[in-house]
Amino acid sequence: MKEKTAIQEFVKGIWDENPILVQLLGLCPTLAVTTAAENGLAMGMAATFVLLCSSFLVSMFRKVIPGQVRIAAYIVIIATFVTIADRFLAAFVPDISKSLGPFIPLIIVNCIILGRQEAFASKNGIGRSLLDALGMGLGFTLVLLVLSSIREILGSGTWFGMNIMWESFAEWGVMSQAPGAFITLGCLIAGANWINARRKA
Amino acid sequence: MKLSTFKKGLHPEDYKYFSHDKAIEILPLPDDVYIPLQQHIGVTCEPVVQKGDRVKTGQVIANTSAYVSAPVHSSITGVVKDIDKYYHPLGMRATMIHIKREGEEEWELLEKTADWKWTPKEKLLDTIRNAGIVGLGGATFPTHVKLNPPEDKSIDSFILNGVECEPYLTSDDRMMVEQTDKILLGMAIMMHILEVKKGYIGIENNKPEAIAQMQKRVVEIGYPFTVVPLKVKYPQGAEKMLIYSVLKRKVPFSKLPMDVGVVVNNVATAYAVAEAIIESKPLVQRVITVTGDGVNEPKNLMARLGTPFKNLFEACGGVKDNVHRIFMGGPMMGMTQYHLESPVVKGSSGIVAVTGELVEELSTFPCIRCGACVHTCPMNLMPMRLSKFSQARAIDKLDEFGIMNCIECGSCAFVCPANIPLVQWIKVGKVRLREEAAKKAKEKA
Amino acid sequence: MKSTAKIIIVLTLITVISGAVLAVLDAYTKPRIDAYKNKIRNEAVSQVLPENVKIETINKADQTFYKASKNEEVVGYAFQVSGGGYQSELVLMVGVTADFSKIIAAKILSQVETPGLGTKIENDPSNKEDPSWFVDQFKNLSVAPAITYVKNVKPSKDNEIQAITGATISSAAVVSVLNKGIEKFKAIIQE
Amino acid sequence: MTEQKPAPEELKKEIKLETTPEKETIKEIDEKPKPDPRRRLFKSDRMTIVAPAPHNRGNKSVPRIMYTVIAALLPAIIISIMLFGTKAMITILVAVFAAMVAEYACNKIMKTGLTIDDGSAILTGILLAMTLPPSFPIARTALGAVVAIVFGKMVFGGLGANIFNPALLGRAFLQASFPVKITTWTLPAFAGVDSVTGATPLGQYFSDGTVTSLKSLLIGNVGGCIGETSAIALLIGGIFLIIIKHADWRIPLSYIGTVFVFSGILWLINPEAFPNPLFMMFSGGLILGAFFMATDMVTSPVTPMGTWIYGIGMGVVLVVIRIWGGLPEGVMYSILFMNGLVPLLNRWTRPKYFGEIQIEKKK
Repeated sequence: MKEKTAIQEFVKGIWDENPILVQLLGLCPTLAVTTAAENGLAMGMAATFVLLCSSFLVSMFRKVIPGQVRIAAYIVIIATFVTIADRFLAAFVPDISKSLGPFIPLIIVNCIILGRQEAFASKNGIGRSLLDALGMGLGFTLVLLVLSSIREILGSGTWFGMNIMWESFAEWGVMSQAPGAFITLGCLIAGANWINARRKA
Repeated sequence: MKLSTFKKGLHPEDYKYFSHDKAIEILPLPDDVYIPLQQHIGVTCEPVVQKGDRVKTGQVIANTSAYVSAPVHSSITGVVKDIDKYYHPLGMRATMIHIKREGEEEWELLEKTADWKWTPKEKLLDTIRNAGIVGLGGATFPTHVKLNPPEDKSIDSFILNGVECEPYLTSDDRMMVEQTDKILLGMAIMMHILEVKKGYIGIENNKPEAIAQMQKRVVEIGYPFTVVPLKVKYPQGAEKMLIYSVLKRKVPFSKLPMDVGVVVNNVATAYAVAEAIIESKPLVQRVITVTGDGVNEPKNLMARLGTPFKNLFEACGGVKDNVHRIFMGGPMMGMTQYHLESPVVKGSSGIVAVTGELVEELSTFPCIRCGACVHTCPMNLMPMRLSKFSQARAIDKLDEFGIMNCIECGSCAFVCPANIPLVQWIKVGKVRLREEAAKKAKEKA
Repeated sequence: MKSTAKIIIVLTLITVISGAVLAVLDAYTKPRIDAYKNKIRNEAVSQVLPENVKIETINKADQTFYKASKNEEVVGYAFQVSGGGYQSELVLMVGVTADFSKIIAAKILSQVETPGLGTKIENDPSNKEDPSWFVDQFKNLSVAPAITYVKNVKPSKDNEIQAITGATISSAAVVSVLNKGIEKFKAIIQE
Repeated sequence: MTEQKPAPEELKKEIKLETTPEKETIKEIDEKPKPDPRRRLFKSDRMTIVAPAPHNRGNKSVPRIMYTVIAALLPAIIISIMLFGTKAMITILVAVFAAMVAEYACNKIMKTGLTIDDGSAILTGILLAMTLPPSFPIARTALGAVVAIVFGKMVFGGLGANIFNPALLGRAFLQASFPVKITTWTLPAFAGVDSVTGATPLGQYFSDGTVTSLKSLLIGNVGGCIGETSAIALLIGGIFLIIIKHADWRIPLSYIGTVFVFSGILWLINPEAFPNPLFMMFSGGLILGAFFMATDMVTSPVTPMGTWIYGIGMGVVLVVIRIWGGLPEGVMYSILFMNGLVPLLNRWTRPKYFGEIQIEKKK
């Protein structure tokens, strides 16, 4: 396979190998926390932060960490950063922390993060790993943002807490509940596949 | 009195009024006949004549030494013009012997049978085989095989199949009315061969004349037969259904009627047996119903085997311009014909030409799981699922849902509101299942 | 052997470093987090207790409750109760009088009930003047012998509240959570 | 009884004699060469069809079934328009229109060929509208119809592939989205009189124990959804469907029967605490659901046994929801719940095929 340029390494996570739309990873937080745009954004940024930092470390020490215990080592590294993120959120933006609930700690087992360490950071240099992590994180964040925006707008009539729909708009209660998350995500994935199919054709 | 019948099934409009009161007429000898080498289930015959040979009516022109097979006879007196591939009414091109009529009709008869009651069973079976008699109801299974069950099967009942449940067809009906004695005699001979005491004659209730006539002659001659009038329902003519209707016995899955002690034969077969034993005549002709609203004068014709269908239509005043489809056999299981040179074969019980008025063209819809096929299937299968599995090549599922039980009667496709060719898919599924089984057997070997 | 040693060393190092980082982090963020938690809780507690009282936190039998006293005289207790609602866990802060005869006030801390129906227990947009009319009903409500609810009619007794039309289950759940919680804390506190 | 063998040449005569004794001569075919029938066939612009058997068909077809069900709904539609006035009519029209537009759009996007003329979208629209309160806002009705078609039917692959009844799925979406509006009932009012909000019989029963009179329930002079109020009109249509065999009689019988028996038992145990079975039968959407929604062919079992289980299951779920659940009405959920089990029922209840049971050895 041809070596990817730096830009391609970064961009692939946003569309071609998007963790949610294409790889279908990390769906649990995706479905659970995206009731409001604010939550989606915060979740995405927290995950991106963890991804970036752990990719950096894993890539840096990839030659030092013995193969047999690499997963354990990754988990410890990831867990450390997740805890950092969790505590920071709790300390500085307690409201968001409260609404994200257990899903920030659950980033530890988010397949996207462990997956990138295993599939990419442990095999590539620091620069590339950072680009990859940033791309993936951004892809994740963007999808979460879109998903949560749709759900917040339709389900609550607001966006980032601002009233943006017309006066008589009736909230679609289902959108702020679990079924709404599945419906919206399904539509997004279908849309992405449709666009890809059209691009290929 | 409530008439006996089987469970499920359906009752299509029978359209027998076109020809049920038309007496059998003899079709004049055709100038050319095309006689397929295979007109039966079993081993294909090899031609024993060559191009240019002169043949007599009833002369064996193709034969084989295999047991499950039946020889083929020339149906006219003439000269073999050719042995080549021609259109077969079952849709393929098959090897046939083309004979051109020449000179006066001369017969070559079978070895004469003395009094059949004192002739050994083996001798009678030989005569039946040499006469080329197969199941004339359409299944075309060699009759001598059917009449010779393995030692371990004890047969106690014989059923004469005069059901003729397919719409349009009236050839058996007419035979029963006009050739009652010969049919009964044929039945008696077959029962004699099988050493069976109980004989039943199953006739659907829409043939009152045939029932009355058979009943009358049975009593008059003094046969120990029971005429069983049956409720009109399709597919009652199928062996397993008929056995259930008459005797309330169920033939187990993958077993034959003889496993429940029954042998079923068609009335036309009985007639042919009588002809062969009493008159030493091989099977060279049969009664075929030419009917449908697309035929100008529907008729029941006694035609020589190998007569091209066009001769039949000519004898019936031709077909109408707006003929929509032409099929051999009944509408439920018959094959559409695309070539009127195709000849009459042993299994041809009728040729039907219909106009668009009776067969509307419907578009196909997706299956809406209405269950009509499940509620109709006389074999209690789930045709909609079988058809889906067949399309999806889910071979193991096909087996699990008993695809091999299907008797391909067409009831499911008849009732299907979505107009799905269910039977076709099931047939495809059977082929796929067999292929898979063959592949597995090969791998094992 | 060499590789085993390496594994042990590397893993130990990683965990030690990570532990150290987290220790520092904890030291830095804990005060803030605790402060926030306390703030939230204190706000809730003060809302369900009378004004101008001294509030003490008491731990007893693994439960935390708050004693409100005025001039050395106990005027009430506040505690957190929780239980199953229609589709989520309901968490309420409730204040009761010292003799457990009346509820001073109740406040819903968390609920995720059916939007538009069950959520009316906290906020009913259809009642423009008083969106929190439902919880407000609990103010000065008699607990003896227990709280009951009525449907579609105005409450007539002093231990009755009116359930929300269309959200009977959520309304009943609030009542049940309060009844059970008060019972439980009454036993603990009056022990 | 042996018979003298006739000479071969006598055969023709013999048959002639027996068949047409009055005509002695063999029927002669006209000597002049007739045109070959085949040529006649193919010369006309109409070719004959080569097609698999059977060459005759039953009288049912998918569109015919759909339109018949619509026709069977007409009495109920007329009654509801009489009861609720133009509001009901507008709701029905909007739902049908939105459903058809959604189906058309899906056809175009999925490139499946037009299927709006098979009647299923119209039926879904009508059924959805029947389950909505008359005062339900138009835009949301349309939204429900679109969801019903797109998420209830087309995403599964179109007609026949869906698992859940599309109309009920649309209604479930609306119920989850707009729980307040969808439970705001209007009492029927004849044209000219403003309708007032009021509770449904079931809602009334479960809030203050009032049992509405059977007469009102039958005629439909009660609050409720557009199509569920008049039991008589629904029964007329439903029984019509069963008579012409477009609906499986087992489904309504087992569904309503189970509700009747189950609630009857409860009522006999304690008439104070439980509503009487007739009230349970005729209130709410049971009749509508049992005759028109549970019998939806696509989402009901195909085997007789499966159908019984399906109906009984729905009845039990319905009574449990109504009596012990938090909702006054459970027809929608009971049907959707059992819809989900249909593929399993179809698998479990495969009929024993003919001759599958080993018959007892004959003597």
